[in-house]
Amino acid sequence: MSAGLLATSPGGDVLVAAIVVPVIGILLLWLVRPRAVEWVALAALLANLGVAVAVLRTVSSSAAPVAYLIGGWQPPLGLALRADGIAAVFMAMAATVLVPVAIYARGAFGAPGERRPMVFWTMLLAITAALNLIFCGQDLFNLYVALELLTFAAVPLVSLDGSRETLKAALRYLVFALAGSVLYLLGVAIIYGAYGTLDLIGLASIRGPDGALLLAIGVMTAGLAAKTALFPLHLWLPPAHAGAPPAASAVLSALVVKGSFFIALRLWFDLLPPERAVAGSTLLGVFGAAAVIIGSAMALRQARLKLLVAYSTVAQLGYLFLVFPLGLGSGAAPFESTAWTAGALQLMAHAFAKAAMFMAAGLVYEAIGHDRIAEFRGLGRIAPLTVLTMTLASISLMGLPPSGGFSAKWLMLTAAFGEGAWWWVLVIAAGGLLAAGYVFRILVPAFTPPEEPIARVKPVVVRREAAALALAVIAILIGFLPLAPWPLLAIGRIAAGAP
Amino acid sequence: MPDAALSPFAPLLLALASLFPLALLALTLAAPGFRPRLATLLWLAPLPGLMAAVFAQGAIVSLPTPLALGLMLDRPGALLLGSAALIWCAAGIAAPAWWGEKLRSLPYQAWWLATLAGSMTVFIAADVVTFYLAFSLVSLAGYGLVTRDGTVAALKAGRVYFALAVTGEAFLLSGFVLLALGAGGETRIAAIVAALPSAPRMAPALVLVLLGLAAKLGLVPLHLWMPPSYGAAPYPAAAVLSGAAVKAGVIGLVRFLPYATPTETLGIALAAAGFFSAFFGVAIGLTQRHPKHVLAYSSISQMGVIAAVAGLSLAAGRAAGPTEIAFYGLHHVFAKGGLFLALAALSMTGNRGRAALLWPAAIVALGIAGLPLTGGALAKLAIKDALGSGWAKTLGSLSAVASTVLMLHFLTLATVMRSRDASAVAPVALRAAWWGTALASLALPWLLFPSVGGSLAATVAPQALYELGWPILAGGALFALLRLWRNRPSLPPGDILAIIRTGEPWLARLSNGVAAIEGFLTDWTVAGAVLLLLALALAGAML
Amino acid sequence: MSLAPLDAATLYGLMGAILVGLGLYGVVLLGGFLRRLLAFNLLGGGVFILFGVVARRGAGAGFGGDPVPQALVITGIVVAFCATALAITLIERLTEEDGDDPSGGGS
Amino acid sequence: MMGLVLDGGIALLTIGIAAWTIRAGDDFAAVVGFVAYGLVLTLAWTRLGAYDVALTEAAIGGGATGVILMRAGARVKPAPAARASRRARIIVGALSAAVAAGLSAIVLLPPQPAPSLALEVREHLASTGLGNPIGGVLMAYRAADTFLETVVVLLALFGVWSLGRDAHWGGRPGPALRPAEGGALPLFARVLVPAGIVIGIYIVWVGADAPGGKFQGATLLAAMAILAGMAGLVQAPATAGRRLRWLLAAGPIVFVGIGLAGIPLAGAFLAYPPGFEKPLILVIEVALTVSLAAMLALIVAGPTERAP
Repeated sequence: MSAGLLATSPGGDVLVAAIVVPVIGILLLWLVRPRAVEWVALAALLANLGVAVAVLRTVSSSAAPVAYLIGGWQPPLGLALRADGIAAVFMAMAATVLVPVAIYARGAFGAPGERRPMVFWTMLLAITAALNLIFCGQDLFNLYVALELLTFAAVPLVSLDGSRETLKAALRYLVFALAGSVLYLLGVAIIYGAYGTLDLIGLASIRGPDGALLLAIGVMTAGLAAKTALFPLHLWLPPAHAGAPPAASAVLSALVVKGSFFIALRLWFDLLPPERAVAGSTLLGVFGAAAVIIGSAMALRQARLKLLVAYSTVAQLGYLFLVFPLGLGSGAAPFESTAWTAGALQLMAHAFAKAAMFMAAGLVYEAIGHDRIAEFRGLGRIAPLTVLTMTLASISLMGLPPSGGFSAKWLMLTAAFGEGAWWWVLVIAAGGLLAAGYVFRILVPAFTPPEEPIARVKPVVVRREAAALALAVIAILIGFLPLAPWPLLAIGRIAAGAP
Repeated sequence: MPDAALSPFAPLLLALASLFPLALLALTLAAPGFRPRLATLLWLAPLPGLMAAVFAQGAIVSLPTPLALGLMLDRPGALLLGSAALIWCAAGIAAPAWWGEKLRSLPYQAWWLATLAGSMTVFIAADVVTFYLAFSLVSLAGYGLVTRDGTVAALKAGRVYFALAVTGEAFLLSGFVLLALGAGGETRIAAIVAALPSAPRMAPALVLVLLGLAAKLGLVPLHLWMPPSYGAAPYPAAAVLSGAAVKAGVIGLVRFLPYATPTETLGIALAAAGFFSAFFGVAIGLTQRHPKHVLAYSSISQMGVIAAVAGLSLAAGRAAGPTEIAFYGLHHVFAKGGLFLALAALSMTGNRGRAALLWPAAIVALGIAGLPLTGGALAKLAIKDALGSGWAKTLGSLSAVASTVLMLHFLTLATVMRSRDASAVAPVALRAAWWGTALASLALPWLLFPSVGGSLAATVAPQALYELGWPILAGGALFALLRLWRNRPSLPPGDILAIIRTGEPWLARLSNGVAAIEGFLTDWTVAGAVLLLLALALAGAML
Repeated sequence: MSLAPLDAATLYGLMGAILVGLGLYGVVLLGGFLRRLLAFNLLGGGVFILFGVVARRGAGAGFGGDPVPQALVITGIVVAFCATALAITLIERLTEEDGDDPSGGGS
Repeated sequence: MMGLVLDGGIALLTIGIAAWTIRAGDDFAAVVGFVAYGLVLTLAWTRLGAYDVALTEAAIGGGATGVILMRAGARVKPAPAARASRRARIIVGALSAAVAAGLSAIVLLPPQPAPSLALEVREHLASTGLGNPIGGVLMAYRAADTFLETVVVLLALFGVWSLGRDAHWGGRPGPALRPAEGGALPLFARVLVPAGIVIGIYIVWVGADAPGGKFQGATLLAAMAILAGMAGLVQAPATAGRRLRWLLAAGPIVFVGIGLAGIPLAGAFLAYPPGFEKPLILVIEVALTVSLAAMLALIVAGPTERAP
């Protein structure tokens, strides 16, 4: 595979740091005194943010991907890390989400050193490492290990409360996700058997991919879709995301499901020549459209805030899958297409807005002791900052300007119109209307003055409100980026079938 | 105003028109101690907008990239911005008198200022994103004004309002994206409209935009929200919603139609829809029992006239169209907003001092129908050219007849409005706000008519007096006849809304159906089978 | 591309394919999470065998099989064990939580 | 030809046992079926010439997995025999068969020549100082996989612990067992455990040059620990214990430490300075074996069930 010749780039060590820093954090967590646990986690996440920013800066200033050969071994024998534009952007996004989540979660789980805080911080750092590896991993099996690490870290978060419902949700999640992993691994076996390499760049250079690659990608995508909870493979998501503690739900909904989605994105955009992807990508788009409509309609029905937000995730993930037909059908280089940027923006805007939303939902629960939407009247008086957070996050979720959600919607509509694909326009528009509907159901009672003073169970901690608000504000600020494809997102992409 | 005279502060003024209400909003959010003071100072908030309208015509503000947001002010924009600012100002004076202590609370101030910010910005937006932002802001924040009373009826009206607002926005957004795409990704409105004639898919883009604007203007059948909302909204809120907020739709007609290029089919279709609304609004308005609802139907009718004029101008490629529309809209701002303030004053007034409220109301109301020598007469004259001399002119005159009937119906209902307390007198601020607005509706069109190319001499010519006068007389006669019809039907506000509401159980069934599908699909075996199916289908699809 | 020779690799390859089919059938259709987990492990065994077949066919350079897929399988088996242990512990906890059936047939 | 018949027999037997495991009426029978499946699968692996994998399958895939499944089979009440509808069976059966058929087609139509990295592995093996090519892959070429896998095992252990009750956090896993007086098990354990430990260490040691290695050795060591625990010879340690935590962390710390030292000394993360490859790899293997043995034993022991 001479085409795959890579070299470690100057400054490539940061990629190693992206993996090693959170892992060292995990080891330290269990060795330091209980009182230091939260600080170790916070320090690791801050360091991770620094690393991610460094990667982003290197990629954007050199306009070239950062690569690293682990152990100095050249793929396909060895393993490489490689951060291209989109990987660098997503690493920075994830790292940025994680810090406010950590600030929010500090002290939320009882005394440090007890079961819940120890598990939470461990799993949070494990998710950090796994995501970083997923974003810059280049080897399909290496990605498999990262994917499993992600799942094993996510499942204990779901059942952190230890209640019967959450244990059951965690089990459903785990076993369904495992079924997805096995399908992915099956694809890995097929690919190695056919090409003797698992390296993405090496695989992309295969000319005229034959049946094996197509078959493998099909099977792997199905597995990844199960892990991403693409409708109708979402049976595990609402109970799991609604049952986990809010800080955990924030990470699960904002980041964890995006991990498997990202690998699917790599497979389709890096390995498949667009002309071979038409039928399959349309199929994914149809499932995504169903997710948008049915997920939103289900969100409209929910009586409890956390379930509503969880169903909103099902719907918002649906938009991500519209990237496949829109990005691969544009005729342009897929990752210079409008849809590619739209998808990336949607992923990021949803990450920030949804994390903020779940965190706000947790604060609401603490403030009034429940999350029944029908009894939200007067919430604005009790927790104004939290209601503000929900409002800002909602603006992005329903795609009003200025917000990341709006920019994503704008670009997605641009892509759909540009390809004359009116049916996707209808889906996007209908999804926006339904989203406005479910957001309306939360915000209206929250803004309506109460008939009698609403009982406050517990005062809300301003630090935690501020952490949630910060995320919502970022979701809004993304809306100020230009409404055009970002060159940054096209840096270092490898075109399938190209030499 | 020529550009040479443009003050260097003009762009700043323009930015302030939009930012000052937002700054006050931030202030009331952050500083509860300031709220009692702000309650009496709300009338100040639109003043930068007013000043911009007077002094900043021709100004441009463009923020540096990557923030591709921009502001600009032209003559039609200035007409609408200035009049809207004035009605906001008058309503801001009336609001403390109407709401009293309540106005010191955050929700009242926040919704008011947010709606105001959107209302000001929409007239000066230079690009589609800013326009959409302002349009959404004025629409969605308006929800808070509609439902301010918190009654069941208000919340119900609010739901309809919200549903149609977001539907309209969905149309508008799709249209904007298509427009921008046609202009090669350009988002500046001027560039988009310049590129329109040669743009592919111009017709669908404009249809989508017009549907979005129609929902705001209340063109039939997207008018459903307007009567219940104005009915439920407290008077000061109804004044700004009907006077200022609706004009977001008017500025849309001004901005996005390519008047320079005759566009027959679309223009005629728009005109037809407009005329239909103009007569439909009057017909249903006559069945209403509350003056607020009558005013709402009058708005539907008047916005129909504006849409008709826009359509005719578009069909004929008349470059003067936008200015005429804006001028007509300017009069409607004062007339409609003012009449809501009059109703507020009347409802707080017992037996004394009613005439001083009612007589101006009569003049302003008939001004809407074009009563000679009023500001309304000038508005009608401004659109005379657009209506031309054929069937459109006839329809225009007939709509004036219809408006006369409706306004007389309104006045009969308004005379009955009174406070239960026979000795009550409306607060002076409230009365002053109404009188001021009435004066503006009469006088300002006279002041501004020459600047939009009208000739004041022609307005008092016998020909003009005849053309404007006969519909009023005919309307009066018709109204007298109508009064003989004892058992006139009475329709609920929102007319066909009642029919649509009968579909609600069906909607519930649909929702239950979705839940049933969801229940089926989240079964383990079904989901597992789908997983296998997806794997096979994806693999198969690619082979 | 021609038909594979009938040798041990092909035989075990077909076995692996059938094991995958059986495992998928079990994971999807069986009620009760313990049984689904068993099926998952059967399925995993089949996938690993397919790796083994690939390794066998890639024999060369004096090795009885391509060492890379064999190494992948070793890693995979350990990961699968971890997954099974985690799931089993969850199932046991659920049993403990309530007397009745934790694996909640099918739902 | 004889070999082929044997292979066919093993394949048929494996499929039969798998089918039986799926169809088995009660959970415990299914678990027994699965353990048998692990055994025949081990045979298949030896027939495929993959002795390292066979060892791993026997130790972990069949062995350790079997133990926890047996434990669960004994604890978990059998699920009510909720048989899927006939229609569901037909549909899912057809879909699964289609997948199997697709895979069979791939198996029957391999690319020629079969792609392989064997040559590359051989080419660079000398520079790792190892004789076992699989050890070379796991500890040099794909060392990052192995490193992450260790983290995965550690995470799985923490995941298992996370399922204990709050009151038991930091306590000991499993029920308290008193050393049984007399009986066969303690005696058996007393004899077997030292032997097992010796064999386990041997497996790790030879792993550098012959089939074997840390995972297999660690599993055997873990099995000995479990056996000793079941016999009541040793107490499961308190999970809050500092020494235990250092024991668990030692392997990953040594691994990541040597890996990071590679950046200045050998030019890359997880690269070994020339001439020191084999000793460094052995140091990592030993440290990992100790930690992995502890991890695996504790995973099998389950969540904490006794207050600290």
